[in-house]
Amino acid sequence: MVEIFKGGIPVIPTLERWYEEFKFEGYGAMIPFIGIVRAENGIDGLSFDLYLPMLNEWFKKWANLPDVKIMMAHSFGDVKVGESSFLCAVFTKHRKEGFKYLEEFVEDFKANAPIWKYDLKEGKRIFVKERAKKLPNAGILSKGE
Amino acid sequence: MVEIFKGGIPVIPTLERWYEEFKFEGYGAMIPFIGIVRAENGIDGLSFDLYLPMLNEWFKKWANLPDVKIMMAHSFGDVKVGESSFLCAVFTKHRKEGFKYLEEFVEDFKANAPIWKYDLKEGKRIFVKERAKKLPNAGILSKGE
Amino acid sequence: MVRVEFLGPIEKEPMEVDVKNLKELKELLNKNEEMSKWLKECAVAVNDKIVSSLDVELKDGDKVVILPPVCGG
Amino acid sequence: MVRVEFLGPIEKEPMEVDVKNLKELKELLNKNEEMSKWLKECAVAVNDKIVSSLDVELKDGDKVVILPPVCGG
Repeated sequence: MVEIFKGGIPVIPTLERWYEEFKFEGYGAMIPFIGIVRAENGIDGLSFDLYLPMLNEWFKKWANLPDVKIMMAHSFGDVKVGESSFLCAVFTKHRKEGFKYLEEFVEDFKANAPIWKYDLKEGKRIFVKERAKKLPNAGILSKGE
Repeated sequence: MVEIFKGGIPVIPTLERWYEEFKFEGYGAMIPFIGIVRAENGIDGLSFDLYLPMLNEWFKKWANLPDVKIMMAHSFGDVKVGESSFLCAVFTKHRKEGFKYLEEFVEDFKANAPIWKYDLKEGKRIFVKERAKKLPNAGILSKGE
Repeated sequence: MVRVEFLGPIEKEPMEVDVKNLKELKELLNKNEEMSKWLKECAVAVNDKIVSSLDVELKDGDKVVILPPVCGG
Repeated sequence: MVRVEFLGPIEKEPMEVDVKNLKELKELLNKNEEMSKWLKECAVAVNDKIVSSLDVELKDGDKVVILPPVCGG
């Protein structure tokens, strides 16, 4: 299951919990990824909606691989500049498969996880469509199709 | 400068310090790498020697890149199973260059950092030559050359 | 009745509609011009599985969700 | 005098030797058979820079380090 937090993720306690949970499990490499909200375009932060049933369904295929353990946390609601909205960690026996899994996982997450991001400006949420990626078979209910 | 610790690295406090230091610096991605000592071949742990003058010199070229911040810590002496001997973190604006830098940095570290690793068995250090990598121009003082 | 939910930035309340398949739902939703624009960009899931074809029958109690382009992280 | 240090797993104390260049140092170190085996695998740094050629003069106070194969992490 994806770990879900309202607002910014408690990054360090979460990493600590995962590290302690798996440090004796024979994984030689732990590679986390921490997404930090940057101050750009005059935003105060970002805000997120998630669709949890499909998010957990999407995550299942990553959670049950034989040679890697992947943990993930994500925020919903408002996340301020300097806070983190996305955290994951990949545990593998050796580093090389860790690099590979981390990149594949994060890219799949960006393309397919049912999450919507908004800029936060003066308390208002602004959806930036240009930044978002269409899901598979997008447009299937469109008139022109 | 590489941060050096006697024995296992305090992983979580070190990650916390780095995260707090750079979270407002405009980096959107923090990607750490945590090397964990695995129980294998009946070892109780690993042990390390470092040659600090050349380790810091090697690290300089990674510490002063314009578009990435790289932090690193390493142990010397004995590190038990479940503890960590190597920790680094790459901070970049976007994730893709973070993946690239992390992998390049860690591979360069493995091939060129002047560090020697020993298995620890019953309190004794055993050097495993097969696991080690020759440095550039190795063999230059050899008779046959 | 089939429940239709609009996710993320689509500002529209869930609907309960009487349709027998996705083709009928398509006709219905495209009557609204604003929605029609969204549908060009949106994926569609029936009972939380994304569909790749309009040849999907819908039965009482099914749930359809309309998923705009995503951007997590 | 030139100081020679043996790093990592080479179990040998540092030496102070009277040599004028790396070629002389090579002759000297290869007299010891155990050391000769190590030298096949080792890189060499003069004043903490790895050298790529034996054409290096050594002067009083220089430091040579012998670096066996590495394995950090």
